[in-house]
Amino acid sequence: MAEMTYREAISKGLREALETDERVFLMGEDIGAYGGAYAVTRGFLKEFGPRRIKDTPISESVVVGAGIGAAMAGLKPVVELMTINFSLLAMDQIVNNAAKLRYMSGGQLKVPLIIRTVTGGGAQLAATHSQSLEGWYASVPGLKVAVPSTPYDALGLLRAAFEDENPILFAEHALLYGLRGDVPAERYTVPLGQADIKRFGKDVTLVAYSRMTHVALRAAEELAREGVEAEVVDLRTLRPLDKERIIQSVKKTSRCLVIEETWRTGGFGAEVASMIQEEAFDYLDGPVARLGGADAPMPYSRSLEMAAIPDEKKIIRTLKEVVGI
Amino acid sequence: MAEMTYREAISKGLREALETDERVFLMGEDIGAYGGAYAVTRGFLKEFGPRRIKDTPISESVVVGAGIGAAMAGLKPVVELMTINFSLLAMDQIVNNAAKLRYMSGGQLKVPLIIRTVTGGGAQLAATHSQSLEGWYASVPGLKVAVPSTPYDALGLLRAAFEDENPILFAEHALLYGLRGDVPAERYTVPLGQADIKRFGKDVTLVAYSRMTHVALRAAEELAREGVEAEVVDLRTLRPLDKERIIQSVKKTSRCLVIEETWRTGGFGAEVASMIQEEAFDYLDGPVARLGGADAPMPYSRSLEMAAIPDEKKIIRTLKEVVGI
Amino acid sequence: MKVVEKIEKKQVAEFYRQMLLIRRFEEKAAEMYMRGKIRGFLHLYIGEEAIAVGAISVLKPEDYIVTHYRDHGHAIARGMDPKVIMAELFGKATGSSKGKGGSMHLFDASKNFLGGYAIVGAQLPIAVGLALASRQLQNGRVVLCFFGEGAVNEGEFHESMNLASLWKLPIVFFLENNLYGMGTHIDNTHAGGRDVYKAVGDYNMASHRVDGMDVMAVHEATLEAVDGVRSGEGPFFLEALTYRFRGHSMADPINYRDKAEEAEWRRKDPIDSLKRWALEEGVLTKNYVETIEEGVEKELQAAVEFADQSPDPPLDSLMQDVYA
Amino acid sequence: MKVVEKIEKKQVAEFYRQMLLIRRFEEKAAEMYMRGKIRGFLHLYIGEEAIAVGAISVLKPEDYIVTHYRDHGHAIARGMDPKVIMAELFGKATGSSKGKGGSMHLFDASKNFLGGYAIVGAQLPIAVGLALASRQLQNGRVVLCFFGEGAVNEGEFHESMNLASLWKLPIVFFLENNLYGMGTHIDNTHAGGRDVYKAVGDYNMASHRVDGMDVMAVHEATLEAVDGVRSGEGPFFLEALTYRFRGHSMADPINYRDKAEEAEWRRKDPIDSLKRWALEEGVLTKNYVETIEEGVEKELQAAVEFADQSPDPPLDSLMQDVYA
Ligand SMILES: Cc1ncc(C[n+]2csc(CCOP(=O)(O)OP(=O)(O)O)c2C)c(N)n1
Ligand SMILES: Cc1ncc(C[n+]2csc(CCOP(=O)(O)OP(=O)(O)O)c2C)c(N)n1
Ligand SMILES: [Mg+2]
Ligand SMILES: [Mg+2]
Repeated sequence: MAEMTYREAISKGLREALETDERVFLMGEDIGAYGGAYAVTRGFLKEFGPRRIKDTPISESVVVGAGIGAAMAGLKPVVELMTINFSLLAMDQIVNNAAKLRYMSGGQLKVPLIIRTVTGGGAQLAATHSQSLEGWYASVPGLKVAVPSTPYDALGLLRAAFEDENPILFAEHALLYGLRGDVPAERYTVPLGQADIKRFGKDVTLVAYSRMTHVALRAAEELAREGVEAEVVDLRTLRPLDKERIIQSVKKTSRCLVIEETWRTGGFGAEVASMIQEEAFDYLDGPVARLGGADAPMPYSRSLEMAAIPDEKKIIRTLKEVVGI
Repeated sequence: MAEMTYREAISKGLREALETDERVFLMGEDIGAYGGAYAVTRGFLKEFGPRRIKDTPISESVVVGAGIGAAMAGLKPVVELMTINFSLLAMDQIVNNAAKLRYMSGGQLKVPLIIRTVTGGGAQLAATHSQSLEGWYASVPGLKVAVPSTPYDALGLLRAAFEDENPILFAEHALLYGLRGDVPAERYTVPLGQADIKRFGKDVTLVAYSRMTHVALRAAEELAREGVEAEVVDLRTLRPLDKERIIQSVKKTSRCLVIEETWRTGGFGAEVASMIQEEAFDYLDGPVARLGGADAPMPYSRSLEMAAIPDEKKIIRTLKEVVGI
Repeated sequence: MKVVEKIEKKQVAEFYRQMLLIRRFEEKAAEMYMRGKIRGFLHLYIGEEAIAVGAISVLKPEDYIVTHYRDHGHAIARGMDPKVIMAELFGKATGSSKGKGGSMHLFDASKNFLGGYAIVGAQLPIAVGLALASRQLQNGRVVLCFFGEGAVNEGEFHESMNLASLWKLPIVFFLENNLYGMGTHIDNTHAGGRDVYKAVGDYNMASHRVDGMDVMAVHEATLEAVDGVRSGEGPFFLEALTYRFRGHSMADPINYRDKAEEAEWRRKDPIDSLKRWALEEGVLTKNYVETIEEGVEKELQAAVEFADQSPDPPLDSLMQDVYA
Repeated sequence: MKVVEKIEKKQVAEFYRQMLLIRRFEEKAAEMYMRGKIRGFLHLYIGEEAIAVGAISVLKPEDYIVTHYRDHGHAIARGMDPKVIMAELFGKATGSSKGKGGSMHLFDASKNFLGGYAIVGAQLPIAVGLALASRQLQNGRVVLCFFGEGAVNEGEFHESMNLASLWKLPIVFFLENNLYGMGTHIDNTHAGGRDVYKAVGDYNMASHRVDGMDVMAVHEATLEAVDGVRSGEGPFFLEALTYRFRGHSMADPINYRDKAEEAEWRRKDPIDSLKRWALEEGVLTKNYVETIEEGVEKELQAAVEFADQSPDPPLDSLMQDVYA
């Protein structure tokens, strides 16, 4: 068992793959000489050389498309999109090519591509640079979407992504890179499609993912002081979605709040909430509640940004006002 | 009162605006010499000349961006994206510029832009050309999204769009262009944000939009023969969403099925279903059910495509099996 | 007809056979479209056959091809079985994509024919990736990437040219310039004028233009291009001037083109020209030509029958092959 | 320093004042960033001031400007009040965007300064649209659009060049080539080599390169460009060679650049150069220069105080200005 940061866990996963699988290479803006905008690949260029670590022009669409092409030809590319905001410039390649080529070819092709990117707000980067768009990708058949919240999960999911043969959007949260956590010395993976109960409780289920998992956990701690035991379900992957584990929890607690960072309206949390009431309606004491980001572009100002993103207080307030805890 | 097609109603709305407002111009691929991929602007180039009707290169991003710029400078551009599938190539301009410039400028700017586009499947155009992506745009603060189902609504909503000062995605369904319907001779508008009860009933609420409205209506007719009176709520705009009218209906019927054409998982129907159970939980006899497209890329083959898209039979089956009608 | 040294009779016959096969395949497809057997979008390559046939004849089996939605010609020239293509157009289980791809999305992975792409320009980044794989794996494979002049105005064109040239990737970018993108003439879309092939000089990429109605010329030009590309000189840009004799798709009323222009191009019909030349020069005998024509007819007869008699995809295939 | 005919002393003084104001504004901003008063991304323009000042001095009030996220210089050169910019950087209610935009998204609609754009290249299509409006309305307005050499590789660059040239729109595209996009050198991103301005010939667009460290040269080149553009000759592409003295943003450790290269460029400091020249040539007196410097200090003092003392945005402003 070793303690490491979320950043280190991801670096470790990438390094392992580069070392053990010749088909793996990394490609993206400023991942080489600069070391990665979030320093995940710092030192990689020196270590693995320019054949494996490719700095690209600022050309998101061809970079992703080239990743798809290379994946089809038998390689295992890891394309880094500096942030998920910039994925909008590569969206056609992701949605129409990566996700659909297998199906459109009647199963002839495979696209074992990993698209690593950074999601989330909270660093005062304002509206164009603070989005959490992974929910859109999670609605696209053919894609998988991983959203790790801890170093353990990040490494485990990344390993699973390397073993998978499908295109995977791997969304790391900008504010989690410095988070420390235990990671076993022996090799393990976290299967894509397996949610994790990050805290057990019997009174209410909090469903969250990525950074919101930690916010939910902190809210749960506070609730515990009031005698309310919240169960925190960390989705870990949005697609595949681990419906079973979510439903199990809700059947036990009868109450549920779904928390996410993106705009509340039309967020993937709506999918989760809808699914829960469909599958567990008779177990529910009240509606499945949702807490999401404000339905506004992300403001720059600290106080406004904090008002826009779910936090412990808002969770507790929503639980009291809407869920009736 | 005149009868006209959906196509004619939209043409009429565009013509009116071109005739009465010098700020209006149209821009898009093949809207001029070719007459529009769906013939909506046939004859326009001759009638209004190349200053008002602009054929563009196949360059979705700059075309939408230019529309945004022109709108900021005081014009009222109508940009046509041949189909919503190609909007993926202009997504950054739509999501990061059109939607956010007003907010990011602290209210200094306005982007009164209409983006007309064509949505939906059902014409055997296969996976890349059969998507219904309007739900993604409906989750973006700063945008409005109109999805008319009839000639009357199409003209009324288009007029409202011309009067509005915000960026609006106006999504026309490919299979509705030939649909005929009554349109009053006197001028009217359909406000953005007002759902329409297309059929009254007391037993169950069917929420739909665009072409699915008609599918829901046909299902309702069939149910009526079995003595079940379904109410059909046509959303008409996804954003703003007319929560009130939806909730009113559900409170009356206590049962609800939300129908949409896009992939079921993560569709905007999830937002509608979540919202309903949040606002009307105590009125519900059972879960709000959803019927969406198959969670697969759209197949080309007729029989597979029909299997992938909701139809009357599937509505009735879902009502019987899930809603318990 | 360009006089190409060293070309064998067998090759000329094969050019003729392939071009005719494409032409007749598409005429059949159009007929089947009118009869409702084929639906959706159907984009005919008629008039442009010399390009696919001349260019693809140069490739090795391990080389890759990607192209646009107007892809029947490339698929047939690559040796895909007309049967499975026709079955795909019919939406049948026996089609190349089991009925899921349709006309715009033909694939044959066994022949490294990696697809028709229906989003204009979307195959260009894919080509870059395939070539990158070839480079990474040092396997000497070349990528041949077809696209129309309309695609040149997409941002992805620019990004792909730049990256391919920057990394000196083994790609032949093959522009099929038929002057129109749907109903819009190149003069109304391309600021750089009609000599598109010159526009890639700024990417430090070599380029060349060839008569797209002359299969020999296309063959020779592609041969040179592929040789250079394979030997590591970086990408090459080929432009062929051509013309689609039919509308953009079956839905196109073609009211934007000049009849005289159409007639002029029809006079350059690549199949007629080759036949005339081959007979006049005695490269092929009338007899042999007729044998080829009969062979083509038979093959197509069989293809249509196969397609027609094949079963629809089973409904449970709807959810298959979404994931690997 | 380029000898520019007809330039008035007043103009030289104003160049110096503006450049100094930008430089000192950003030094203050960096200081405030270290003290946690400013957060998020802060991209300094230090070293590049001659471009914004020289170019924008040419515009009329009704002309439009758009630029990238490295936008303080352009905003100040356009005459935006340093107070409201600083307040915006502090995220205050009195900021130009009421605290919602931050450093990367400065706007002043009253001055037709239509924004800093934080998505690389995203301002180029916007510039095309503003120019299109000018054309449609026949109001003679010109658009000045700034971007970095990194943006040149985005698809939107290509689409924008093509459309602007095709429609002969009144835009000056102004490339600020500082050799690096974040940590990546132009040699590793641009297949066409370092002479980016030559690459637009293929769009049928006139272009020119100028010394970006020489405000006089930039002024003169822009003057000529704007004149041509305003008279209807279509877009013009200007490239200035320059260098950012600081990192890409405050977070950048700058471990990818050569110290010697940095030192060489620092010797060309545009502000020092202008001052030296103006004093040597007797264009400005030492006294006058000092008065300017004091004025700048005072203005910035006031700006920081204003920003610091301004209130945070009210929480209910979160949901305001989402829609018109
Ligand atoms: C991104 C995108 N935009 C628009 C379309 C619609 N469309 C299909 S083909 C076509 C014209 C393409 O012209 P060109 O590249 O010259 O090829 P050609 O059809 O002439 O072979 C257009 C506009 C599309 N499929 N994809
Ligand atoms: C579409 C997009 N991709 C990546 C980024 C991250 N990014 C911000 S600035 C930058 C470098 C831009 O370089 P250049 O255009 O040369 O401008 P400079 O910063 O040198 O002024 C990058 C990669 C972004 N903001 N937008
Ligand atoms: Mg063409
Ligand atoms: Mg730069």
